[in-house]
Amino acid sequence: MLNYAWLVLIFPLVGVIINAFFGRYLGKRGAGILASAMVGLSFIGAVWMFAELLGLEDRVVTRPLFDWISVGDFNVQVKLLIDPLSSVMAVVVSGVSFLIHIYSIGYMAHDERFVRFFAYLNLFVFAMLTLVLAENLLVTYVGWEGVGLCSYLLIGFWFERKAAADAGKKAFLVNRVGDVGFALGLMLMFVTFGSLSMSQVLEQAMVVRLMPGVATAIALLLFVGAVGKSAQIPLYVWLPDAMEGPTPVSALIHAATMVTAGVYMVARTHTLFALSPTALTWVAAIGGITAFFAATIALTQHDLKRVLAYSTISQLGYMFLGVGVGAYAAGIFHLTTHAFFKALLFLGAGSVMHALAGELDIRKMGGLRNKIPVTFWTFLIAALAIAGFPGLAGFFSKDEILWQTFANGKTLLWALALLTAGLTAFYIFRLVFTVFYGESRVDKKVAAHVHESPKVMTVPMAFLALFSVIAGYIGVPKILGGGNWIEHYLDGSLGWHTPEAAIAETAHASAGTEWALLILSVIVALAGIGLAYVVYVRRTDLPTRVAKSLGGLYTFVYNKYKVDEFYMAVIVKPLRAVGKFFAESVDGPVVDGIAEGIAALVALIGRGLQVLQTGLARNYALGILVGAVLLLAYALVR
Amino acid sequence: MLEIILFACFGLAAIVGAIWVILGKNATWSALGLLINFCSLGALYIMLNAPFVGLIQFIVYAGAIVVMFLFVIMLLMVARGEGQDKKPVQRYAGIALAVLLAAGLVYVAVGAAMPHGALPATPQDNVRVLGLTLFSEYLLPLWMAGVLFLIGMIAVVMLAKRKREA
Amino acid sequence: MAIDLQVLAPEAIILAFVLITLFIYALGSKRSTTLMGWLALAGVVLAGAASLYYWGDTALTFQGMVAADGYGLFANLVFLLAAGLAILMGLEAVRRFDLPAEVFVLILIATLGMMLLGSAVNLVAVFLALEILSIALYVLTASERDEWRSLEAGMKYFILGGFASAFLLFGIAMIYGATGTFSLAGVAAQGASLSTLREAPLLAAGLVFLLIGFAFKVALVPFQMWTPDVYEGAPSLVTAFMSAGAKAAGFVALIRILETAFPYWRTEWGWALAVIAVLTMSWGNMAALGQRSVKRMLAYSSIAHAGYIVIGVAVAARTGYASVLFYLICYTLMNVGAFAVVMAMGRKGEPNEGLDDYTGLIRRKPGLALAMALFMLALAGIPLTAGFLAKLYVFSAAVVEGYAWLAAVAIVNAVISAYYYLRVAARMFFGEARADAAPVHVSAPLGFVVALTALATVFLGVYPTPLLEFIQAAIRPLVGF
Amino acid sequence: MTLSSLHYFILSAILFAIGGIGVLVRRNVFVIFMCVEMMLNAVNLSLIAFARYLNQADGQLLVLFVMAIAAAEVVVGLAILVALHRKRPTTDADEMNVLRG
Repeated sequence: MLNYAWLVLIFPLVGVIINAFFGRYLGKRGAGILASAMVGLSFIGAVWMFAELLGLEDRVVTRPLFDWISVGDFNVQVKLLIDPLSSVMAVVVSGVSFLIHIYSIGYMAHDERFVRFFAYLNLFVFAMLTLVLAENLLVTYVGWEGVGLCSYLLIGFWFERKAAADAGKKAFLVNRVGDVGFALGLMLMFVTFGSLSMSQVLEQAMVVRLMPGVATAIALLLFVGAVGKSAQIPLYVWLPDAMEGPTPVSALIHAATMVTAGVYMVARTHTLFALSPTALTWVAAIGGITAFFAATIALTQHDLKRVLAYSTISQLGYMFLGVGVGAYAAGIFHLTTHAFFKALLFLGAGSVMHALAGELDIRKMGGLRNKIPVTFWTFLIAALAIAGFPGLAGFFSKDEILWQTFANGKTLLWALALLTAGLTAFYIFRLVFTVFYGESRVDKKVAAHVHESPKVMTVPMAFLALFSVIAGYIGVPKILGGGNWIEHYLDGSLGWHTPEAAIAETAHASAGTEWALLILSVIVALAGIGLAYVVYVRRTDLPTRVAKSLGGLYTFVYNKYKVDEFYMAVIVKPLRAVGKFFAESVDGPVVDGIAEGIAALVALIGRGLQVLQTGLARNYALGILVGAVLLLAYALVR
Repeated sequence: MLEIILFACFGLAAIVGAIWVILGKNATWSALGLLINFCSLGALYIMLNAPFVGLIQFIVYAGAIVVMFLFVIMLLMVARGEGQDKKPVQRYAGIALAVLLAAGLVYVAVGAAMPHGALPATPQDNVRVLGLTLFSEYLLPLWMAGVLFLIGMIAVVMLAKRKREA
Repeated sequence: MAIDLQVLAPEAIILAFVLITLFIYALGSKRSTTLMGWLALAGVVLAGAASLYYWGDTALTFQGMVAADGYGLFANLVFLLAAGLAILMGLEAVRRFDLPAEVFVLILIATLGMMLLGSAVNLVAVFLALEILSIALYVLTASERDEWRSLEAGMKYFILGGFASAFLLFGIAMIYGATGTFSLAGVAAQGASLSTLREAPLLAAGLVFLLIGFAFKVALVPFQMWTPDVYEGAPSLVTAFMSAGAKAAGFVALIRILETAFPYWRTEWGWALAVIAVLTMSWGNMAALGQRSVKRMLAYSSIAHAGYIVIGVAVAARTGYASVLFYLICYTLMNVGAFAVVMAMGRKGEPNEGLDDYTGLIRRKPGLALAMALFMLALAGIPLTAGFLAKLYVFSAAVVEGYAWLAAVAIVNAVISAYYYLRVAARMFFGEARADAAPVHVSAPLGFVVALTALATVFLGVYPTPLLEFIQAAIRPLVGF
Repeated sequence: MTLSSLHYFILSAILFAIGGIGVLVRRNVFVIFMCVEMMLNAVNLSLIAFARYLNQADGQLLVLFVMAIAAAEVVVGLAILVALHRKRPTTDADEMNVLRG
């Protein structure tokens, strides 16, 4: 299969072509099934590749496809790089995509642009796999632009809604800012190393004596690209708005795959980052701060998908924190587990919307637990996973990042990340409890029609739930009796032992500390869940019920209620205030303002230039004369 | 000495003609200035040992082109002047820049080694030399000039003819 | 006096077909218009074949007036490509917009001018070739002679073109005065010992005026003001033809003149052009942002692209020139394609050039909308299109030759430009067409143009190597091995 | 003092500038045409002077070609003007400003 690795790429492309040109003859069901099948084939190929790679001694395989550009010094070969890192990514991307494709058959069943939706979705998978499997960074850039384009097309898919069209535009603009950084980084890289081939650059980076600052400049420019694509401060603003797109798109592109491209890219070029401690510190700091910042905003939102969007930003921050402290494998591990449970959370949200006729406001939900049981259970599993409940996927990966951060000596960031873990548990269970527990606040009209989603939607969710449970076991740390298999496997790609990683390695010796931290993070997670339970379930209905049935315990419960008030006043309210502050003062005016300000300035200059275009020939002749005088002056002064 | 006086006379006449053109109240007046300008230049050409070109100048420019201008001016029967410029900025900026440009060119010329010393070819040879060079070295440009006239013909036929009835 | 006519065979073929089509025109039967179009196309194809046939022959001819070298022959192919596509568009335009049959002849003549301009190695021939090209284009611009916009555009182009020509001619005169020769090689020989502009102010001023003439032709700031008006007013096929062909001719000749006659001032003109490049692309892109008319937006975009291309001239090296030639081909394809779509949208008296007219086009004409989207992506420089590689190639030439800052500015510009290009794409994909939108009709020749340019845009974006190697061979006569 | 190409060149530059001013300030299309012609003529003077003091025929030949070009150009310009005039009877260049922005 390794020799036929290109098939993994080609299948989705075939899907695009067939659906784009003949989709209308296939009918809805046919188009959906075809698209899903193509991605399914891709997935099989990816798994096959992965399995074959496992059997190899040297797990870095390149397969040239064709010469793209080859003139003089400038050489770009389209080549696939199949190594542990890309194979894991390929499996995750194609797997999650496959499930979401199937889900979409049900979710988009009533959309009139059904065929186009699947064509875009397939195109996205093609671009994403190109990004992942490319050996040359220029080809990576092709994929990078491609996923951006698909994201833009899909966010604005329901363009009749102004919000959707605006969101697409915003995503596009903000991403382009990041892309400039990425392109400049690539250019600098080409100048420095004379090549954009991954293997050559990484080899050269080890050998060539770089001028001080060059490595940092390259790394930071690449990171600017990553910040744009992976929605980190200050370029995260597009992601919450991107929720205007169809929910499967949010799940696939804006949670599981595309937005993680930045993390993947940093891991892919980790050698360069390792050369520059400054750049790595930036990555870690931006990641950590974004994680916390986005989590506080997530506390305050009432829109189900927006909470999840901020949660995604926050979790991406975690991943950057991981790669930023040199724990690349931990970052990729979290990327993998996150892909499963966050996709599942979104699909769950989609299913809730499906049941409630598109309702997104969590204040108009509640008590859905029994009405849509499959959705509830899968959502609960995903929530537990993201909250870091022991034994589930998120627990292992998040804990690994926390531990590596601590072991790396970044105590402040570790504390911030730990706090964020608590917040994460709190806000995600706030969703669980307000949506599925308590009294129904659903509109009367809608409530009559609440129904579970069809099998075509629930089965993919069930699979994702399964993965959300078991995916963590590929990276069970040593102290829990595991071998941290994923880290060792990824060593094949990320094994350039950097100082940071070495420190982390030695620090592993102090098992006591690790145990302590592990338990601490479990406590924090459980506390977050507990607090959410108390605030969003107990405070509302428990006091009266318990008072009636148990009588004697009433006082106790009553006192507990007082504690809740205390919690509310001391913890929740300040946190909410912080979140509100960020959401209203920083998020809106400052960050959006800068982006829009630049756009407005450019547009203003443009209008100024249009005023000069008077339509009068003699004015234009004056322009020529001005140029003539200036050029002549240049020639005389020079 | 005579040469200098003639240069001054014809040069001045050319400048006066040129200013006449841009100050002319209407196109017909301007055409007259143009005629003065062209003729003075023709005289200067003859002074510069280019009698053939000078004569052509009279025939083509003064004879054909100015007449063509007048002809079309008459054809369109527009003798009215033009309104005052609303924004004189263009005028002042234009004049200033043009003066600046001319000053720059003068500065350039004064500082440069201008060709000055070669012996002039005898006037009798002028036409012969021109003819020989034209039909040997400059055959291709001659051929290209022919294509230019072809464009002129096509343009007139195309733009000036009435449309075919649909 | 040896005149080796056969090295000018492509030019001779075009001239022959000019006369043949004129003859058919004079006979003037009913079907003659279409016949003239096909004859003109045949001439273009034959001339292209002749260019390829004589590929490799390097010869000076007509007493050193023109050089029929690989560079010139390659340039011929670019012009003939633009001309062929324009003629195909013309086959539709004569019917749809009631253009006169003369446009075919004029396109051929303008192409002849371009070809001579690309091969000329003597300033007299350069000037005459440029005038043939320009005057033919003035007439072509005004050729929709019952439309005020077309005539107004032709008039403006004529006035400003004449004005710029005077500058160019003055430049030639000064160069002649300073060196005593019109031949490019002679100018180079005279100036070989010069290192600064001040050493020969007259020659330097001549170069400046020459540059003005060419900067006008290829629309560089601040000599570009005519461009939006003329491009908007001219019939779409003419706009396509001149934005691709005439621009290419200007650049090809500019490179030849600068490289052959003024190599000793490379740094000087390099820097001047670099500054002009920044101004040009920024101006074009910023002014394009606010346009509501797609055609006018494309006009501004063509200014911006001239800015990108001039980077390749400014860096003044083998890689730079190669990147310019590659860019010109790519730009010809995607730009002519875009204008073909613009033309397909219009009808007599209803240009339908507004952004609103494109809304929801994907529903009405999916093929046309997809092609237009592709052209927009290519013009924006999105990967896997020819436009991306063209930009990449120019920018990397700039980086390699030490103009990294220029490449950085260009990238920022490319980002700005993506906004207005993709806005067109977005309009076509996201949105509902007005109920009263005019039906869009695509005839066979027009469809062929769109399909051909679209396919070529993608093909060159994915597999440009053969073309790039061809270009490498083509610039050898110019810059040596 | 003897004349040299310098003096003719200066005269030529002055005439060129006057022609340029004419294009910039006049609105009558005919006058603008005339001014462009004057600019070309100014250059011709330089060319003839250079040819004289270089003792060459080349400069004079270019002048002949310029005359040919000027003739063709004027023909084309006037043809466009006549066609324009047919649509709207004006020779004011400022009224030709439908295309702008």
